[in-house]
Amino acid sequence: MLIETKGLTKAFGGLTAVDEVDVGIDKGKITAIIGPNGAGKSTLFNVISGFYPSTKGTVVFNGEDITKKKAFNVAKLGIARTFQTTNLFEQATVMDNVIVGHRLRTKSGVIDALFRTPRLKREERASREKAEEVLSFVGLTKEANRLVSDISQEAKKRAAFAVALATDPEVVFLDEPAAGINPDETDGLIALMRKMVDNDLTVCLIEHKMQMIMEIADHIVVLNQGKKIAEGTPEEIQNNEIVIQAYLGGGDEDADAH
Amino acid sequence: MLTLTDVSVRYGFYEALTDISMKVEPGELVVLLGANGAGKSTIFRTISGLNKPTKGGIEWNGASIGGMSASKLVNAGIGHCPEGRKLFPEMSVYENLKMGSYAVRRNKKEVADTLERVYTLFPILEEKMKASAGSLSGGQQQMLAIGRAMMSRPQLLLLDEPSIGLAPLIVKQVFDVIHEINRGGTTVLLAEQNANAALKIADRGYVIEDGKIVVEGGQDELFANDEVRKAYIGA
Amino acid sequence: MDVLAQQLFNGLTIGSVYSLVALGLTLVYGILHVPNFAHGALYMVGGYVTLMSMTLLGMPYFVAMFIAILVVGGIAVLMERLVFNQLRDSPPIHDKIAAIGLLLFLETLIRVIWGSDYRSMTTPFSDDIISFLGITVTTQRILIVVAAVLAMIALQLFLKKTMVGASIIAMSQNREGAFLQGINANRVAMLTFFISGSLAAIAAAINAPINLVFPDMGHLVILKAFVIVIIGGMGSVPGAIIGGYILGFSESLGATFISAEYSDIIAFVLLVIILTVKPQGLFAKGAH
Amino acid sequence: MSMFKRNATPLIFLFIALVVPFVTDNQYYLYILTLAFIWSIAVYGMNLISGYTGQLTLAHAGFFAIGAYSLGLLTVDANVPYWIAFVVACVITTVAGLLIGLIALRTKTHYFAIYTLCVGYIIYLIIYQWDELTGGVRGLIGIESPGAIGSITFDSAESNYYLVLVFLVLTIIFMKFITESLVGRTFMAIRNSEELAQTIGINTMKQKLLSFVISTFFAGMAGALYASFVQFIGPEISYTMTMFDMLTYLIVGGIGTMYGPLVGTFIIVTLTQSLQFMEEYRMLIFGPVLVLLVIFYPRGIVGGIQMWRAKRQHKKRQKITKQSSDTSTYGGGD
Amino acid sequence: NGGGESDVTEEAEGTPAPGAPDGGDGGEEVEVETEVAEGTEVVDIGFSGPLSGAGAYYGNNTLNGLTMAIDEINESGGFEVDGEMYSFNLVSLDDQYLPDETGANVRRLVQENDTPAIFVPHSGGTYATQVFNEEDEVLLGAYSSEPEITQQDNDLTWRIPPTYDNYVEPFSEYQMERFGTDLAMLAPNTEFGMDWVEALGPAWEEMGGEVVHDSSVDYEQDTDFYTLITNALSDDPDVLFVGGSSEPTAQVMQQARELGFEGGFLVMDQAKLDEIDNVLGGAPDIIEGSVGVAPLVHDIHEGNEQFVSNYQDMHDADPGSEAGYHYYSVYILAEAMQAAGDTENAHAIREHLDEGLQQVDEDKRIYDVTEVAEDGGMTTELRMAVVEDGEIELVDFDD
Ligand SMILES: Nc1ncnc2c1ncn2[C@@H]1O[C@H](COP(=O)(O)OP(=O)(O)OP(=O)(O)O)[C@@H](O)[C@H]1O
Ligand SMILES: Nc1ncnc2c1ncn2[C@@H]1O[C@H](COP(=O)(O)OP(=O)(O)OP(=O)(O)O)[C@@H](O)[C@H]1O
Ligand SMILES: [Mg+2]
Ligand SMILES: [Mg+2]
Repeated sequence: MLIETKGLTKAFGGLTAVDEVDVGIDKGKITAIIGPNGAGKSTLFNVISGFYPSTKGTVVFNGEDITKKKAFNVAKLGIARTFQTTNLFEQATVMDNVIVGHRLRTKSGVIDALFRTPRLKREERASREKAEEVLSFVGLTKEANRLVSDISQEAKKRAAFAVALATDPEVVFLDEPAAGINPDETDGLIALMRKMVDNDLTVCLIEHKMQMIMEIADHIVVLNQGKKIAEGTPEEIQNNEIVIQAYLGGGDEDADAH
Repeated sequence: MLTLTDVSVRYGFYEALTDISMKVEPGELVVLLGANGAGKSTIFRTISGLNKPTKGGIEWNGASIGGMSASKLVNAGIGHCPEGRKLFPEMSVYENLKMGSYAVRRNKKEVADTLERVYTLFPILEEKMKASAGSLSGGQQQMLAIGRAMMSRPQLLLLDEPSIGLAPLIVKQVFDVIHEINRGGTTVLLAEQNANAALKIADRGYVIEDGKIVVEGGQDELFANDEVRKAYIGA
Repeated sequence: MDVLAQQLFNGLTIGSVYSLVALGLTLVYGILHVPNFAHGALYMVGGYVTLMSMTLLGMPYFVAMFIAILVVGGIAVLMERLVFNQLRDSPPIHDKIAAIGLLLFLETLIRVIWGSDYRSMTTPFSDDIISFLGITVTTQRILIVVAAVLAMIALQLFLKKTMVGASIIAMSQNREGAFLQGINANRVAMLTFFISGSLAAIAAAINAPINLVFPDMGHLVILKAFVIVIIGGMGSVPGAIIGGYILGFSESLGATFISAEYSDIIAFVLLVIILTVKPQGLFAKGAH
Repeated sequence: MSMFKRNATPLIFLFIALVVPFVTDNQYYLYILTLAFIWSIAVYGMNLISGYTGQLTLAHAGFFAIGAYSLGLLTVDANVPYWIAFVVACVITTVAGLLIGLIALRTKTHYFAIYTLCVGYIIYLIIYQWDELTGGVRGLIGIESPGAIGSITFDSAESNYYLVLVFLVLTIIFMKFITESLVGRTFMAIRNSEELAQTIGINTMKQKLLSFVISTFFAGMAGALYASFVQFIGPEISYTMTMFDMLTYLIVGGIGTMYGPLVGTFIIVTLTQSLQFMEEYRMLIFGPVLVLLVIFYPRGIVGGIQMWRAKRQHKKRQKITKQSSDTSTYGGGD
Repeated sequence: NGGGESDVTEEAEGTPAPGAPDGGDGGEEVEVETEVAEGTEVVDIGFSGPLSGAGAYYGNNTLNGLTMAIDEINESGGFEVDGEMYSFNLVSLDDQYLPDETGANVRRLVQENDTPAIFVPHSGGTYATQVFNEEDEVLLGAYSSEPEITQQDNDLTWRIPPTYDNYVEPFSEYQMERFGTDLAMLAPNTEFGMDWVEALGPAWEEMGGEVVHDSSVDYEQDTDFYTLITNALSDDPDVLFVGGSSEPTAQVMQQARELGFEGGFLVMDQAKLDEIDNVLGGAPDIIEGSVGVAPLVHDIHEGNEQFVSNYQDMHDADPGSEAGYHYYSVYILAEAMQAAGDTENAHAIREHLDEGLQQVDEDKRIYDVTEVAEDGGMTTELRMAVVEDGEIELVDFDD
């Protein structure tokens, strides 16, 4: 088990957004977290990735307790994430966005910059190569030199993936990667996520697009009102009465149009 | 009721819309389909006055409104639930809804009724009445945005991807409500990625590609159109 | 003389002035999202317009104050139209710079017109002295406290009870979102600036008689108003009021019990301490 | 070769700067130029933290003063040899920068701006009020000019000019190397979005602190040079107005650009001198100019030139592509 | 090539003088305020002071004194040195009170106008100029009561005003006798104020008095003085030491009375009792029992009668001491040049200042200056003003 939370709890004032949640994320698998709006999915991500301090409980990554670690340290350990609303350096080019994504794997400091040490040159080259690699991985090579503010919604999602991948993570957390993406391009994203897993990455995502989840998830965790109400394979979840009632809603095709 | 004639819009050098002509008749529910970046939101923003057309004319109830300010258009009966929600993050849910009724604030009775309706539709909003909008979850915020747009009781309601980020159960509910609002006499213009669900309740639709209208027709025609099926509904 | 009681009253007086200035600043911050460095210049212009209306036009004190409210409010509106509105979409540093440019301009303008010398303002209330409970006050000082409190109550009612007030707040949080509710952004922005300017004018007009009118009169006041606005949470109206009085009292008591030399430092040290403990300010809204 | 080509314009200006003392013996010109160079070193410091890292600091007049006073006190009161005092002055400023930065950088955006404004004001008040140490409002007199390095002495205007020029060039090279390296990218990532920078594993606090401390180092160094150049310092160098002046230099030249600090300082300082006859009226013009500049040239003169160049190139490229597409239409026409 | 190589003087061709007479270097204009006399050689006199910003009021007052004297001299046909007629041309530059700006200005005046003498009316600028004025051979007319200025071993410094310490004793003596021995000091937090406190405190205690309160006030910036006055009065003083610019000083005095102070005011020399009285609109109760320097307009004698009335006519205001001293020093300078037989050599002029002083016509002797001492400081005989029964009266120190 790559990541494991035990009794993880996050309260905002009186509201317990995440309530004693135990989840496990398997290495090399795609884990999906689903649940009604306000179930606490994004909050769970925020706590695991160190953006919010947890109220209670622990997060263990690769056997190490990372509960108290700050966001940047969590990233260094190999946990990357994207946000529910895309978050990129809008006024920079895609390339620059991605290059700096690799910064945490480099060590050059001011001294290196001043003396233009071999290390700096090596690392600058490595960052650029890494950027080119992940951009081609997500299929954005053509857009590399455009400003982020100029590219399409879907390209931005890919760029966000690329930035996350440039950090050389072991696991990526994706918060609603397909929101606002049309069916055609959703397929592209699915393929991309598969490709990530094929490249030894572990993926954990939140999504409301059921068709997509059922297609790619190896394991699904269902949250409701902060609590884990079910987990299992897509088939198990699809047929779980509690989940249907709380979330899926009678299997009506409208709800799950694609 | 709403007519766009040869409307073009540019962002700097980039032309996002080219010669768009479309029509929405009273009481209709018209859906806009199109890939990401096709220009759907830009159409909405132009109708509601957030963007100015660089060319062409927009007519609303017989009067020309191209280039009119957004605040005036709300008073003229156009409500817009925008992409990106654009809530007031530090105001409470209730205050957000109340701001939604800014244009019709004098009509206290009607405001209270509409508020009641929004609460029935999204009970979570009533529950979270006092919470700040910024603290809501993504989906809850989307519900608030829809609710706020309803508050001005517009004649024409522009809904830009209202189902984004909503749980399947709620998506179904939202489409039901849109349908119902429409049957209640409100004209609706709807942009959706969830083309299947949208088309089901629509009277007519337009398909946009690269800022141009490429297909238009009634519900049946669009359902029957192979291209449309393939691109937006899934084979 | 009861020193403690006297100092408490002194703190109340000065705190009232601080609060009024800070209020204008915090309101504009709401719309602009920028510290308006030119606000101190508005305060200064308010003092001059009041004084000049009295001496050159022979207006009675309150009429002069009213003229100052209109003039300074008008200047503030012009600032919004000609400068800040144009800078809406530029990076946040730029409107600060523009504000500094406006500050330099207004201050120099006043110097060129009326010179750099100190001027004193006499009002019908300047000389009446009232003593009670071991403290001494003048009618003017009572006027300061009363006028400030009235202005604050009026403002608070306006913001809380009218939709216009709410629309100011809405504008500050999401401009486009506000347009889409039918809020006329230009009108709201202008109104906000007008109110902010008027508050500065009132503050100057009531305080000048116990002080003086001169081109630099806004410098220290505005710096302290910034401190208050930060302590109280930027954009927060109650925060500005409470912060103003906190500062007023800390200064009068600090000068008495700690050190007179460093009494002007108190404001800044207070700020440093508070932000060191709470980087978001005392009354910060919960982050999301 | 390519390095020369890329930096042709700066190198031409450097050459001009080097020959100025040979062309004129007007001490006044040299004095003004030297002052402008000193100020621009301080403004370079500000540019790093405010322009590249996105944290608008308003305390740098204070750090400038700390550098100046440290040098003054060390040479006047403690009789420390000049260059040792110079180094110590830079160190003191940097340490002060570190301590203040540790606290100040916990705040963000406007809070940071105003926090630093207040820190600057506190520094001013301390210098003003602590007269036992600083001479208070009387200031410090009789500060030494830079001590000789080997056989080179610095008591003439020319030698001071060259000394400051050397420091300026070193500063620019330093800034260029920093901003064009991974360190610079890190700073700019923080400027663009602190939250995102954290997500990609950047310790934003540490990096901001680094940028802040470096920037105070340059402010302090400029202050030390100033003290030994003017040989008298008073508390006004730490006053808010000095800060606003520095900010003006930065904005006019172009915030977040490589040569903005130098261009802005040079232009404003010389302009102020040649508009002397206008006295009071200068500010009547400067104020509005500043406003117009931020409205129409938000990235200052240097940014304006860059944009103009980019536009020209864009047009050129468009022309070329248009031509080529024209020919292709003709060629491919059926 | 920059200026600075042409002659110090040149033939004036009439009035007004062209700007920057030898400025062949880009034609920068420098404001010229005075008119030179026809057919005379012109000597450029420099000035660098605050002409914009907060100090502009003060700077312009000093400039007024200079301008008036120069105009008078030039109108009367100039002055004769070594058989040749000369007139003065004033070149004034703004330094906004900033020492580095003063440094720049003085260098500029030396380079472009080759001025033999420069007036700088503030000590920061004076210090910054003392760094190089000997090397550049320019006489520095410093208007600052700071004693250190003449202790720099600078051979070309000429301190114009008296040092403040002359006032301390007679003021203290008078107040201690009239009101009592407890003194509270509310000095301004300026250089001036600090100097006073350092002299007044010890002197007061030496005379057997007690300093019961000592704090400083920012007369320029404080929003309200009540707090500090309340504290000063809580120590029950008989005498209150106050003083900054006249207007805020008047405020402080008024507020002290409001808060129940009944003793006397010892007013620092920066504030003028006549101005204070004006500010208060004639409030004898408030200023009763004050002692301060004799305002020029209350100290009319043969030497300054004409000057005061001319000044009032021209500027619609009473002249202060800064205008009076600057006016006087132009005459001293002209006489010193005559005595030295040289208009260019700053050292020669400096050495003949005392001689020049003695040569000034009776009706131009604004103050009772007895000498220009070895160290370059001028010594002035002083009178003080006291308010008795609501009237400002002059008292000689010896009385
Ligand atoms: N900063 C906050 N302060 C207060 N309450 C918060 C905060 N963030 C989230 N909440 C509340 O916590 C609950 C869980 O929110 P969260 O964003 O985790 O939901 P979610 O599962 O991601 O929902 P969605 O699918 O709609 O995005 C919600 O009720 C929300 O209102
Ligand atoms: N503010 C802007 N500046 C520049 N270009 C813009 C801006 N807003 C949109 N665009 C561009 O205009 C085009 C149309 O965008 P629009 O947002 O209208 O598309 P959309 O159909 O709503 O897409 P989506 O489904 O992703 O919301 C896109 O190419 C987009 O990149
Ligand atoms: Mg979420
Ligand atoms: Mg859209």
